Amino acid sequence: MQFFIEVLIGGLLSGVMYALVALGFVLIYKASGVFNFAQGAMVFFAALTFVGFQEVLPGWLGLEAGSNMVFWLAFLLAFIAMIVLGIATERIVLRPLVNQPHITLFMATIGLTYLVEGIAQMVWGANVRGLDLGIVDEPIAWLMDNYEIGVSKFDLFAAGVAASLVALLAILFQYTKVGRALRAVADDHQAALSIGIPLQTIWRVVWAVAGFVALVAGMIWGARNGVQFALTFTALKALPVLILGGFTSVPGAIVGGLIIGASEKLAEVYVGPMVGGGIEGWFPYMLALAFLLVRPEGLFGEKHIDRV
Amino acid sequence: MLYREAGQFKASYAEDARIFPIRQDRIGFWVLMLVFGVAVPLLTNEYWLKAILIPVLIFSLAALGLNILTGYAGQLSLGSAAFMAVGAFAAYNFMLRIDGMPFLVALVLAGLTSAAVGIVFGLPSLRIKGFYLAVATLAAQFFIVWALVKFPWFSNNSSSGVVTAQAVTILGYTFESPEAKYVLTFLIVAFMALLAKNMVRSSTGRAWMAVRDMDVAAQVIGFRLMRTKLLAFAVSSFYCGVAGALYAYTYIGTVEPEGFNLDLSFKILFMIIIGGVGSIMGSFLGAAFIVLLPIFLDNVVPALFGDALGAGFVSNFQLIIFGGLIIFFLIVEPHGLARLWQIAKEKLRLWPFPH
Amino acid sequence: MSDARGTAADTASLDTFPRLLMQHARQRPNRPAMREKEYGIWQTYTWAEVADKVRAIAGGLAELGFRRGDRLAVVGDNRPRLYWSVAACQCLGGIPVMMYQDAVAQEMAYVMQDAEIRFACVEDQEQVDKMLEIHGGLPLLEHVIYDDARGLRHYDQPFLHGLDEVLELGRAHAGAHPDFIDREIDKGSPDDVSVMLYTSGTTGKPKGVCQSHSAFIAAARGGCSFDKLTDHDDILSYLPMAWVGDHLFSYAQALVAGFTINCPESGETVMNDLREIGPTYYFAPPRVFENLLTQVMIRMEDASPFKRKLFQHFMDVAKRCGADLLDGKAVSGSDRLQYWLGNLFIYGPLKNVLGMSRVRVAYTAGAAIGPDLFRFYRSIGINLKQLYGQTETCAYVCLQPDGQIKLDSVGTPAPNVEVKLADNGEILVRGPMLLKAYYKRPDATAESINAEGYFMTGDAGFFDEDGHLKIIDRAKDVGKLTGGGMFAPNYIENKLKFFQHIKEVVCFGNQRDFVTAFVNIDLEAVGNWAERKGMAYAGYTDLASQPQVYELIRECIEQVNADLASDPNMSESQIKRFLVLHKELDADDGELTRTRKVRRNFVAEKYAVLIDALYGGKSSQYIETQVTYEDGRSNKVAAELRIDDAKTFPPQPRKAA
Amino acid sequence: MARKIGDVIVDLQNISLRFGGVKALTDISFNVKEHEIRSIIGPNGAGKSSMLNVINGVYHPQEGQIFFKGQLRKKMEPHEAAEQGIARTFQNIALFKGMTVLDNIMTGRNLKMKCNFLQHALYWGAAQKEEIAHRIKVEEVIEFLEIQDIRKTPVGRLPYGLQKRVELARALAAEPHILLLDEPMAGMNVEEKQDMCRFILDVNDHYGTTIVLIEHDMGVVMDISDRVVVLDYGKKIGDGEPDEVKNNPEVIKAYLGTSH
Repeated sequence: MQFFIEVLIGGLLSGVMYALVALGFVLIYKASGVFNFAQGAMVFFAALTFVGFQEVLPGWLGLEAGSNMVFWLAFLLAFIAMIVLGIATERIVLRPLVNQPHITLFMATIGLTYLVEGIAQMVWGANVRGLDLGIVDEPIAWLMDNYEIGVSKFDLFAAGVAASLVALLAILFQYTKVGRALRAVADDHQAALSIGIPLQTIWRVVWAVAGFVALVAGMIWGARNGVQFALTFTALKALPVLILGGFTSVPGAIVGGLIIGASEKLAEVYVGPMVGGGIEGWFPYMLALAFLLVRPEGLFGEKHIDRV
Repeated sequence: MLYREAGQFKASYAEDARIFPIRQDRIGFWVLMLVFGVAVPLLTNEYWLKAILIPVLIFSLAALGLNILTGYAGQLSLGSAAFMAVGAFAAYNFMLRIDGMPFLVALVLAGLTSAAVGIVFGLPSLRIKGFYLAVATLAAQFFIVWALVKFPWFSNNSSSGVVTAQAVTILGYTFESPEAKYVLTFLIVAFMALLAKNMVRSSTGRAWMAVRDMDVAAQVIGFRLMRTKLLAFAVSSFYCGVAGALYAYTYIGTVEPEGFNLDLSFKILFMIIIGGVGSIMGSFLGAAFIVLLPIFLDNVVPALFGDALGAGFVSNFQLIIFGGLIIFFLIVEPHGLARLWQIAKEKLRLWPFPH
Repeated sequence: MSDARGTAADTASLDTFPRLLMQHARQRPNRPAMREKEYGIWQTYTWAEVADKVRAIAGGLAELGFRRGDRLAVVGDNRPRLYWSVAACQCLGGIPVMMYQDAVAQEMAYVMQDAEIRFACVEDQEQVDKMLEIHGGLPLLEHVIYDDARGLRHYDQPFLHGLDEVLELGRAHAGAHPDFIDREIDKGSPDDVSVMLYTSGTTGKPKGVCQSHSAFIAAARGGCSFDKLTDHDDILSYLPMAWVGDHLFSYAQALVAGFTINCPESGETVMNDLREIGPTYYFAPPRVFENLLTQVMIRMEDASPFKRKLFQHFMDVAKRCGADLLDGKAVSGSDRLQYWLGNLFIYGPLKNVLGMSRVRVAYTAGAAIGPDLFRFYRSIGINLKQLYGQTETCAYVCLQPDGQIKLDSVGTPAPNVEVKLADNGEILVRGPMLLKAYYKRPDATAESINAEGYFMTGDAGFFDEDGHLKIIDRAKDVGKLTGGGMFAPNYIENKLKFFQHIKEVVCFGNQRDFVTAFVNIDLEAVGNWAERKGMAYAGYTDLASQPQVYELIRECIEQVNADLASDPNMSESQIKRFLVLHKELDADDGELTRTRKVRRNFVAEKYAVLIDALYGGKSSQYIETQVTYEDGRSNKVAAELRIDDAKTFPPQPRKAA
Repeated sequence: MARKIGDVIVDLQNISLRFGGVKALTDISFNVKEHEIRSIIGPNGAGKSSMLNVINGVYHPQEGQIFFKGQLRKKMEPHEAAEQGIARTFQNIALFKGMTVLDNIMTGRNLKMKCNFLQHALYWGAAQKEEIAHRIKVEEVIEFLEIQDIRKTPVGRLPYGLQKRVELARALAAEPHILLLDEPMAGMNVEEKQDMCRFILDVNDHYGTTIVLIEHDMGVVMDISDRVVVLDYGKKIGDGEPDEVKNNPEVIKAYLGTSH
């Protein structure tokens, strides 16, 4: 029983991290109807940029490596880099393709994935780096002692960060002008345009925010598994989450993430052995797929009828 | 400019519906066939055949498969490589487990196996569209590769699923030399390209395109969505499957499931985007382009910048070029090289007039 | 398409068209006799099929009561089935009477009365409606047969028959009397009238010209041997069947040589169909060649600078040596090379786009053709030649022999044709191709054929040093200026019409002290010119009144004046004043003939007020005119026309060219 | 032979259609007789298109029954409707943009084509014979609608009016018993409208096709229809011969209320 709970919690916590990446997708999709396959690449880019700066800054500014100063500076620079990336994407990729079929934009973001990966590695090199956030990945003693349930501090921390980020975004959407504009855009581009909402500005903002989310996700994932090319696969993790949750729903992303995370871990533990393990690579997809057949629009997505 | 169409009138619908209605095109086509079917194997060296021409042909076939599904039937797939894998391993097992299995039959069976799998993974397309479907096809990509690794039976219990293709023998003749393998590949690919062209220029192809362009209208004039889409998945997977089998048997010889990863699927997608979505010819152009580009870069980049930049540089540079090109083509010429050729041809036909 | 040239049909002994047809059906049953662009492809009919259909139609006509000597009105575009009914009619010893399909009902009524028509074979609903409109006034008209049933399903008049119905009748008839048709064909004699063509004469009512089989066959044979036409040639039949030229080229010559005639899908698609068929033998009136050239130039103007340069360069090369190469004259090696390149990059493609890649012989006639125009086509290697003839001579008097082409002559007398000049310069001709008579007009016949049996063409001209005939003008139009100088309006008008911006000109000057002109601008050419200049205009009338346009026209006129000044007999007929008409001269308003010749006197009367203004020295004149549209509706156009002066030049001796 | 109107061929009884909460059609009954030209008119959003979509199975009404040629029709898919001989055109043109005019029209023949994809792949033989046989039919339609000169043009390049004509051609190629036309003249100039009217009448006259027509241009409707049904906000407010309808007070009210 403990074991089950342990796995479940572990799954849910990693699910939170999927949700974190999925969030990036949802933001961009809501605002610009683009299914941004490059989100994973952005995560990789962000993390790499962050550690990259962490490495070079001391040299440049004569600061003591690993100091908070360096950390926050690197964070800031990485954030700026993400903003630049976001704006550049909007300008170079989205604007020329506006009003193209979604599928075209989707393929464009696949191209973008390659582009971003290439740039990231060309700038910072391809070798794996560690990333230390100062939280050790060890079970929480108290839980361990009293309930014999192993829950990693790190996971808990990650979950915390994710949760607060979601809260932050929720506030942003609810109470800021940009947020309201963004929701308007998400509802209906034309209408939004007609009431004078500057679509392109909105897009830039959104891509920047998505970049920020990617940065946070990247740092956490990076701290967990090391900053390496594999980070780009976080995107592949996030896709089934989106199918479950629906592309247009922030809560959907969260719930979807949790479901996927949990079910994946459970499946790995309980089903995996029967088929030789390593099933989390595809299990989420199968789950999502099965789900699609029942409810094509996802948990929280809204249904639409084609008028003819 | 080179076209002389005056006097090439059509006195029957058969003439009017030819693949190449213009005489000059027919001539050009047969010249190409002779060059690549006869001259090339006689004149080029082993490197060219093994490292460039054979892969180009095989990827053209795979791209053709994806193009049927995505370009003609409008269903985006990110799992082409997986279907190649199915083909490769199916062929291997048919050859392995059935004595005296003729290669060509094994090839067809491989294609059919892949087609069957394709239909299964095509089922979601009845409920979902666009990138939902694309994501669904990722499931195929991951699941199939995983399954091939996990179940030793597929690879006859070899470690990590690596298999070595048996010798290719047809009517007692064994295809060993690169020349022989090239010619075999060439003939098969050419033949299948012809079949594909025939399908897309008759009712089957029109059904696919109708569903692609406007599925509601397609239904209303009597096309059955399910049948049409699943057929597209089946045929597409068949082509990818055969391509996979050839990949194993006439190209690299030793294959492992991991070789057919998502990256390869993307490469094939890039081939049709750059070559031309919805164009048989585009599949070939795209494949040639994507195969040649890295080789080109490998040779040119160091020559330009010296080795100072390190090996990593070139590969990253490749990523950037690939990504950049995709975006470029999607923005500038969504119908790829094939369309560029078409435009050039129109200009030649109207020469010296601009329009 | 095999390029192997077939042999000229062995038809020497055959002296009527039905016999020729049947001979071809025996000799080359499976070669294509006719093609028609229909349902997206070129439906092909072999000689055997054609003969069979013709027999059937003939049978059907007989069944309906068509008798030897009856006349069958034929109205419509160039449709195989109409050509067949012509042949069918001849099989029965009847006389086909071709009428212009764009004629309005009343015009047709006149002809049908004059020719005492009992049977009419028409193309479609449009023509049927005309027939119904005039039917009441034509007691003789018994049967109207239509080819295309579209829209006629609810027409239940008993005298209407679908051609298919007639074919069926014919098949039945053939069952009853198997050898009837053959016997009828045997009864035919070469001196029978084979066809009646109405001359849309520039004066008076049209006259029916009766031509015998022997006349047309003689003319056709002469032409075929002259240009070595064989049964492997292709011609595009797109000019009105009622026009003598079409009857000679698309009917008589086709039946003599056994080549293939190709009928376009419709009037709008002619250019495209021309391009598809790529005829080896082509006829077009000058204006068609002119329009083509205008098209070429306009399209080239949008081409990239590089292409334009290339085009210009090789066009100069062609000007320099193209014509000579065509005439087999000596040309320097470098020029040959350049021309070869030009052919690769420009002429070849150009001919291809125009659909003339395969043209072996091309003719133009009906009006004088501009030297530049003529030179252009010859220089790019199209063997364009001129001929001269009238309805009364089966369009067969003079032909330009290969290799001896002169820009301003119509060539030497054709085989078996005698040509001589009357004292007043009028051209007289004699030969087997002369008309039998004007139908029911012995007076007119007598007037036009003199005692020695020469036909008086009414054209004025002279032979040049090499015995090439040169036409100046209609004999009766040649007048005198009060100054005594000779005034040949057409001569001047043609010179002007050769400018791409000028469509039509009418000059006045007979018994006047100087020459003046009405000008019609070419809406398309000038329109383009205006667009490039960024001028806004609303329709023809507005554009015609623009001062810039007047400038443009003035320049043309002054060039012509300079040219005239250099010709001793013409220097006095330089144009002093002109105006640009507010409407296009139009056949529907009676200002032009159906063949687009100007009805000089009619125009003079209609626009008398303008002429007075021209000579009265006014600088502008108000005018109001009735305009009739194709669909018969009509409307008033009014305008205040500007009148301008043009610079004239002192006479000067022609400089040695 | 003058066209004579036959018995009821389509009979809709108490049809109601909802999208979620939205009521598109409420308790509508009307019928179509063989060979007639039947018009549906009404202000925008009156549910005219939904009506057609119900007839050819794109939408499935929650309530009501449809009798087709006498027998009750259970829920059926659009392609089944097509098999029953119902063809249609759409309000906003639904041509296959990626194909030529010819191919678009050829798709109209698909139900009559019997070859399978393997025969197509091999082409020479059965498939080619079939293609040609149907090409001949299609060419007749092309001639009928006078679009010969655009045969090989990709439909995307055509002006709006011609696209509408091509769409009609595609529907005709199926040789339908019933032809549903959704605003065939919307956005056309006077000339194009005249042509389209002529074609519609010709079709009805020449092939005896039953035609159900949605059109805004009252003049046209009153001229060419045998009977007219008027919808307003998903309800039927008038039905009958043009003249009756014209003088129906409710109809007048509805129309005065809108910009028609």
